[in-house]
Amino acid sequence: MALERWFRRKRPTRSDDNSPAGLWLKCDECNAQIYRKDLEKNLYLCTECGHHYKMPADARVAMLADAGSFERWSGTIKGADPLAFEDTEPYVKRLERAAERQKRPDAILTGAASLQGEPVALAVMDFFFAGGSMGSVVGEEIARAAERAAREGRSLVTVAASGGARMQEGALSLMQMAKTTVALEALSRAKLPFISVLTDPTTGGVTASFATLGDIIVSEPQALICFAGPRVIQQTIKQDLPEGFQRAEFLLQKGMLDDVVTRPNLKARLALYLSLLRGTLTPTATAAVGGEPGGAAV
Amino acid sequence: MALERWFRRKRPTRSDDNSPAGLWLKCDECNAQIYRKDLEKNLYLCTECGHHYKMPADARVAMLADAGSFERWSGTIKGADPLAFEDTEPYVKRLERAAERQKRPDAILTGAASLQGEPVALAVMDFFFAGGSMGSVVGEEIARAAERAAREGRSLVTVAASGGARMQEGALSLMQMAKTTVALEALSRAKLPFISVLTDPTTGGVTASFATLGDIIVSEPQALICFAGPRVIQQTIKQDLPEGFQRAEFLLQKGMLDDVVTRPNLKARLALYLSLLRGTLTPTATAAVGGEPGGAAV
Amino acid sequence: MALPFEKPIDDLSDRIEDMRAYASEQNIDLSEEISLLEGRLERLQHDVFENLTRWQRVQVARAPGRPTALDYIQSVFETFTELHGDRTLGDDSAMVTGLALLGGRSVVVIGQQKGRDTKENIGRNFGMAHPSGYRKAMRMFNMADKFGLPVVTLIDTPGAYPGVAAEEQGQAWVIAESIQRMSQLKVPAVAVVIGEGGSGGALAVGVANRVLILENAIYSVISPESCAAILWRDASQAPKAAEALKLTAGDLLELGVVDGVIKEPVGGAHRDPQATMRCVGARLEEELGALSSLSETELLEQRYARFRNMGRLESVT
Amino acid sequence: MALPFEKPIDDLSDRIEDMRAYASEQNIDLSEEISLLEGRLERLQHDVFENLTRWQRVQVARAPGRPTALDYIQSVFETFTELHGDRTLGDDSAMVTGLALLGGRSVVVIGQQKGRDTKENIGRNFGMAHPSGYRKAMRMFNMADKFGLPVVTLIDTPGAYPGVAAEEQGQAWVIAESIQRMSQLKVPAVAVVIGEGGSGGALAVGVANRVLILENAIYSVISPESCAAILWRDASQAPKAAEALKLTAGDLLELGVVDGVIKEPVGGAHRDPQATMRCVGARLEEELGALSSLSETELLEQRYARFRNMGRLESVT
Ligand SMILES: [Zn+2]
Ligand SMILES: [Zn+2]
Repeated sequence: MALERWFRRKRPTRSDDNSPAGLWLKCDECNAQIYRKDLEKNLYLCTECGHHYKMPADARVAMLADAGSFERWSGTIKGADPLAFEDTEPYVKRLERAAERQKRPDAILTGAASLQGEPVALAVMDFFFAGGSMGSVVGEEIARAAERAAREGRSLVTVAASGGARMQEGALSLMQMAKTTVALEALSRAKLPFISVLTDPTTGGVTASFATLGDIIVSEPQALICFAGPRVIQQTIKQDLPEGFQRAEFLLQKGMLDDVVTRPNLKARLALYLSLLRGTLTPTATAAVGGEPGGAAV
Repeated sequence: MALERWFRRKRPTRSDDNSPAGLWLKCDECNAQIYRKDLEKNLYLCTECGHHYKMPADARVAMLADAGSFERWSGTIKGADPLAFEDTEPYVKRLERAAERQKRPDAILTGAASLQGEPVALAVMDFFFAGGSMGSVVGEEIARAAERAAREGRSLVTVAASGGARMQEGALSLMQMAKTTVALEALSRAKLPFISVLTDPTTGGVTASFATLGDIIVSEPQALICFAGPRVIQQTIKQDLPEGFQRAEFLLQKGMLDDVVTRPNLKARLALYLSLLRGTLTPTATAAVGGEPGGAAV
Repeated sequence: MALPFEKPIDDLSDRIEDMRAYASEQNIDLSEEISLLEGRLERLQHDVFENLTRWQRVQVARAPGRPTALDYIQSVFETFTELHGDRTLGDDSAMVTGLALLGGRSVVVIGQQKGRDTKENIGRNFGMAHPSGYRKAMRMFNMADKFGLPVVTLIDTPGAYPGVAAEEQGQAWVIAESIQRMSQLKVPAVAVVIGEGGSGGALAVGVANRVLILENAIYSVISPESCAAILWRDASQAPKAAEALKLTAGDLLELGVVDGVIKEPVGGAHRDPQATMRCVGARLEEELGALSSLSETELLEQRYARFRNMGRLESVT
Repeated sequence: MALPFEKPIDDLSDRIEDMRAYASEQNIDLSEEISLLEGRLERLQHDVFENLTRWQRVQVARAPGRPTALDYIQSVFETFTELHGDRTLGDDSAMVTGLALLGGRSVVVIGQQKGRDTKENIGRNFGMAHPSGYRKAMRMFNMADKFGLPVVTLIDTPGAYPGVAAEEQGQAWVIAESIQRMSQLKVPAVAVVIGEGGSGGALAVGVANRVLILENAIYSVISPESCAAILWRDASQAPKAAEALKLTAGDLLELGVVDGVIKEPVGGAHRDPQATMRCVGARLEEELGALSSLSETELLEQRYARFRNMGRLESVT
């Protein structure tokens, strides 16, 4: 689990860094040598096989928000250290270092945007900040985004990427599951859509709270999505796990997702969902229905 | 399927009659010879092994209603023959014969009663009438009972026993599934409990409508409860069915029932449910809770 | 692929084609003869199709090439986007659900999907849904209510699947729940029986404000084959059972089970799917338009009354 | 059965018993000595139990003989009647649900049940619920809302079960749903952490208006063992992790995660289950009494505010 790695790592060196760095990269999936700049230009998809790499939060926002439309909301609050937590290093130190590197106070980036013209609130988790773990700040920013979206008549789109709860905040991090969940109520009452996008990996407390409460839930291909991680389960059952277990395609079959959508198609798909749910879609050819059957996309 | 038997039988003789008849009976379960009068006195339970035999509707009412409290509602309507249905014999003839034998116009007996003091509407199906099949009359009587219960502030207790839909009424019998279901809405709105008792057998359209919509659903031991009958399924899968498949105990494990309750315990159990749901139970020793822990029954 | 009673029609068609070919080949004028035969063909088609027995209609309702739910969805609706899964048990491909536009209006659409060929038929379990399918439909009912979207259901199933897992997962329970949930929709709901309306498995998504049926579709409490097996211990008596069950569009309209019948092109929907689908699309738009003027309460009361009043009774004298 | 740190207490108890026996046997008067030792025992007990380390409290929270949910249900509640099944997936015995009387009031009670011995523990899956358990709890929330019955939940689980079927059936989905459903209850809800409050599996039934915890119970985002395994790659560092996680009743009260701590008898609940259960019963009645004066809206708002405000933040300067 990525969260584990984050904790074990005292001072990340360039090579074991999760974030794309270094000029070249060998694809996990197809072994091709990829030029990192090409990867970045290609929505963090392998240029050879299309494998979906983790996408930085800013790049995600740039991909989803209409050009120039994003207005950041998050960033005015940062984590406290309610437990005075210290393992091999104090929690505050870890937070400081992550904040400096990721240029944000915690593992979340929220803001207002338009998405193919649809007014939305975006809440994008930053996996490269503490493994996308959810503590008080992540929970609060998501709750605020949901509430503000409701006030402003925006739909909510979250993009999850998380190793789970932020254990250095103890039970308070657990409570973020309830906090984010109750905040969604405001949107529901306003009958505003909430679409949840799950990316690799979405685990633990994030999966077991807001991220699976979307009116529509989609995932990127091959994403690991789970409550308990595969290693924990393997330790419990002491058997090999089924092929594809806890991956997006598997969960689609199990009825847990509305669809698996590739990154290049994601924005258009979200726009379609939002406009259909809000009744704002202009039919491309209203007359076609009564006349010649139109070429509907399925 | 009992329904099948009912149709194939032109003129039932004493021996293949579903209803208890004849002086002695050999128990299906334990092979004991039972004196039929003893069976009747014993709530239609085998005097040796307790096997639950089908119970006539009147006996069921006598068992559940407080003495002298039952006031019959059903009996003022009878079946029409909307399809002019005729197989080996016209439907109207079959209805007439069943009505004569069972002393009621169709496979249902409803009325008001008190059940350990709780005001209820009882709707008890009569399996010995056309295999308890549900046509317009059964559907209507159940719908009326539910609506009247709601008006009079009574809880509803149904006792299902049915071979399924009454196919001689075609699609109209299918529609009884919707009719009985929508009528339950009145009770729900009045926040009055609906408790459904499933007995052997409860199948097809009855299982797939009001009978499984109880706030609480209990079954008698070993009752066959299904949508599709075991034979139909066996023909489909061409394999042996699992042990105990579609029996009450099996369905309890599958999460489909609140409990399996033996006939001698049924009335007290229903009274307990009703009084707890309606908040009318007088604590036997309110003080006990704060003082010495009471001997609560589990 | 032709149904047995279509044979004379097909034969006559073939003869006309032959004659045309011959005329062209021999360069002689047979236009009068051809025109006569064409007139006869038209009369024959009308004779056959206006006098179909109930059992023949059952065969038309099940005919290969008859448009399936997804055909309608792709042809009648715009920008359909499928939503998968019931969030509980799985994703049932015999029950296709999603969002779409219909005449410029966002709707929730639910279709029971048979296969268009043998392979798809197996993949779709012949249109027989498992509990997961009904749970998915209920999820869509919730979504429709939440966002105020009308619901269109397309019914085409031999029935809910009779299998071990289906029973273990509470097939009866989930059908009852689906009937209940659909009856409580706060939005307009229109159901169209496009092929086979098989028993509870069809009704589970048929508790609509308006229930329509195609001219050659059927809706029945039991299949003619099963009915015959029970009544005469002989499934081959299905034609007799079909007569007895009164399961055709006309019968159902008379019984009050459906509110309207949508005409099919002469020869049945499978002879001209596009025309059939256009008719259905136009009718759906019309019905949704009419229902859109009703309030939540009116929709609920109308649906309640519609199903509450089903049945035929007599007073005991 | 004694916990390691209980050994000096047990030893001293044994010595007092020995001395009593000896005095009686020899017919000599040792009452002064015995009385001295008894005083020392009392001081020792207080010293040990008032200064338990967090790890020791974890051990008390998990101690054999500590009353389980069903013990409370049988002792504190009257006429409990268990309701089984989730109507979907099964009947999870790690989550016991039903109706009962509490102080003359009908309530819905939901208890996470560990076993009272090894056999029951295995049968109850060590109190680790599957999705079916949470679905059953949600069914009870629906029932509570429909009939206006207050909800009492008794929390005691190492966590939701981490297994293949559980994941396939959407363990995460159902926990999220349960959190959401419980937060929307229109009736008063009180949760008591009676033993282990293990992560999301506990919170799923912990979204109450009042959340109480027993003095020696714990409530944590992760077990000390797992936390240690992650932080120090060494599960035996659990005591250190327990310290760091601040998972005791006192810690949680300070963090605002719980609203109140219910005292246990000296030596812990397992030393005097009856007294413990009486305290819990009295407290539950008191809390439900207080909540009964709130309106639906007030209950919803209060619960919303309670969880919405969880967390510690600082402003970015
Ligand atoms: Zn690659
Ligand atoms: Zn016997």
